[in-house]
Amino acid sequence: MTADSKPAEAVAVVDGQTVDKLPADLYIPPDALVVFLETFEGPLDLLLYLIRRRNLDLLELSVADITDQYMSYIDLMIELKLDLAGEYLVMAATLAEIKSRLLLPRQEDAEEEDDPRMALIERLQEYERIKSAAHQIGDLPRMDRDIFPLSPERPERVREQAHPQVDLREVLAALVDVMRRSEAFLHHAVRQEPLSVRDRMANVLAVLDQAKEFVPFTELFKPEEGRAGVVVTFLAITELLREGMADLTQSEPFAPIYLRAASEPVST
Amino acid sequence: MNEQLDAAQLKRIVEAALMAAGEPLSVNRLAALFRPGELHPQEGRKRIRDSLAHLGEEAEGRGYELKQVASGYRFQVRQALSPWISRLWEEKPPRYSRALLETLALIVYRQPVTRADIESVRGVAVSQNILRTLLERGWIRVVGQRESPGRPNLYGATRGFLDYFNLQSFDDLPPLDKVQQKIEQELKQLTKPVMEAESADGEAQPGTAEALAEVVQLPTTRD
Amino acid sequence: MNEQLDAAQLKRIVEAALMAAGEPLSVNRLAALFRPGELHPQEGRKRIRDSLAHLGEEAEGRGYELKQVASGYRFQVRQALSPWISRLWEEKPPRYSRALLETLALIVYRQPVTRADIESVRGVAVSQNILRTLLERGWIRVVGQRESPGRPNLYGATRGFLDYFNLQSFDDLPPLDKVQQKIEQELKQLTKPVMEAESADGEAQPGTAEALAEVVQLPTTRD
Repeated sequence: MTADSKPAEAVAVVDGQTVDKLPADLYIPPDALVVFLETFEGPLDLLLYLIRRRNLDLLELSVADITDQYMSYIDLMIELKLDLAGEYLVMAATLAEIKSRLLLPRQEDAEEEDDPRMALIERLQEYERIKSAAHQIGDLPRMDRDIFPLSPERPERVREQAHPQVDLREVLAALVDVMRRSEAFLHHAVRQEPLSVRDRMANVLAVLDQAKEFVPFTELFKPEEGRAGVVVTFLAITELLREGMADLTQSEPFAPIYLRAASEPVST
Repeated sequence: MNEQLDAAQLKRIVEAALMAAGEPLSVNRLAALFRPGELHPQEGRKRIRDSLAHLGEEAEGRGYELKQVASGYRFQVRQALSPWISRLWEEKPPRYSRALLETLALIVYRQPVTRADIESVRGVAVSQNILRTLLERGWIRVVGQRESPGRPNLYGATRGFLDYFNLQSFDDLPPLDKVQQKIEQELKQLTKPVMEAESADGEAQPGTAEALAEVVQLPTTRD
Repeated sequence: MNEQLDAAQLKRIVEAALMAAGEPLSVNRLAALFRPGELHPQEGRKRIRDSLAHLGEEAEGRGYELKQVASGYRFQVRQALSPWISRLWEEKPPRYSRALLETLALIVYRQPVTRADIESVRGVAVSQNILRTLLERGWIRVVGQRESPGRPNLYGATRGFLDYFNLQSFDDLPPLDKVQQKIEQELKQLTKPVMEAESADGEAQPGTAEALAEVVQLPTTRD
């Protein structure tokens, strides 16, 4: 926009129509012009505006014309001391470069060469797509403006601690593990023979008497006897303890447990 | 502009306003939503009251009700539904310990068993807490006493257990020999990782559970 | 414990939950409100879907509707009533700048994208503020890093975005090509009056200023 008073100079012929676009801007109060220029979202936006304003097809972009107009807007922005972002100047340089390349005499073998405008046109197209998509998104019905969710009064909350959820597979996995730990299960899982707690009490007592000192609790069990054997031994031990025929010691929680025969058997 | 709203539209707007407001609305506040052309200034209040009466009736038998409180009318979710609604904000329930699951498994597969039975298999004491939790959950019950010194309680699993795990009867439990087979297979290959995992945390291992599920066809409990 | 809920009660609970939740609820989330004894784990989902269908039908002609959005179902005021409902609040809904909407559009239509991608399409720097706002609103999120120098964050749009804009999936967004046609038509119409005014005469006159104001507004109006 080379300044005032030269409206005739900028007359353009667009699609056979004579259009004089310069004066309009010139008669805008400077404040409005600042607002106007500030609404551009960058050089592509400005460029798109310049092209669209002339109702031109992007593909028929006349770089020479548009470059001139673009530069005049840049001048205007500088004049109005607008915060001119570097991107605008980069675009100016790009335009100037394309323009100069188009002005260079074409070499014959360069006919297949890419149109220097293409990269710019592609960028403009993509930007235009996104710009219009932004419009569309802005127009979508949205919460707070068009969509209001219901919010009736909620009932008073019932404090109820939920029960943990358990999957049957977890139970089975637990079973697998506990059975594995109880070695008895592995070797002779099903063979059962009658075992008497009384008999076992006698056996255990015999072991303790023979040892005459503390015997580790675990040594009293014979895994090869199977689960039932373990149970019977355990019952026998508890019975011996209950009847005061054996003593049990453990130095601290989780420490090994030891047994020995009671020093003074309590008479019944 | 001068066309008065018909009763249906008026009721819809009153309903929507009460539902969306998030606070009670007085008849005056409701009336202020309309432009003079839409609702007659004098009759308008009466018409709004009529709408409110209708809305109150229509809410019968629904999940919410229309309630009049000091500052106006509001819709509220029925208090009777609170047990379910509260679950929307319930924290994730804790997980059961490994010890509890093992105890449960032993009771289910070896019922009836005493506490001592469980302890002898697990090799460690069973805390009273675990038994209490299982009893409270309704998964186990005392089915009798063993005729042995101390007459210890015998525990068995309940119908509640079957219901929870979506089983018809205890026969629907995967047979133990299949579980056992699987254990032995696994032992050959998996002992190490499992042992490591066990020491890492006491939680049920999904790995084992999934491996098991491949062999044993299970009814799905929860999705 | 073993009694399944009847259809009426189930529907009431689903209705109440949707109303009270304050956010869309998925069928899974609804199903989680029930204990196994109340709702059959397998059939339950189907029954919940049936309830939802009923509730949707029953809302016909009422002030609200049942809407399915990306993360589930929600009740919302019928859009046709929003002119009245928005009068409940003095505050105007937030407006979003063009820069924000363009950035959002790029992320939505071209996801996943880096900040540099956005900048190269828009031709200007993207302020950190815009990205922060979008992240805080829960409309976008970091979906990964691009394997290029600096490993920049890749952004994508969220379910929250879809929910907020009343969409079920990204397929419901207006297709980009159509969008382009529409905007071209719009631009033609918008630019015409300016051209006419311009060519009519070169004198200072309010007509031109107004016509231009239209153009000036073009970028900002669609909040």
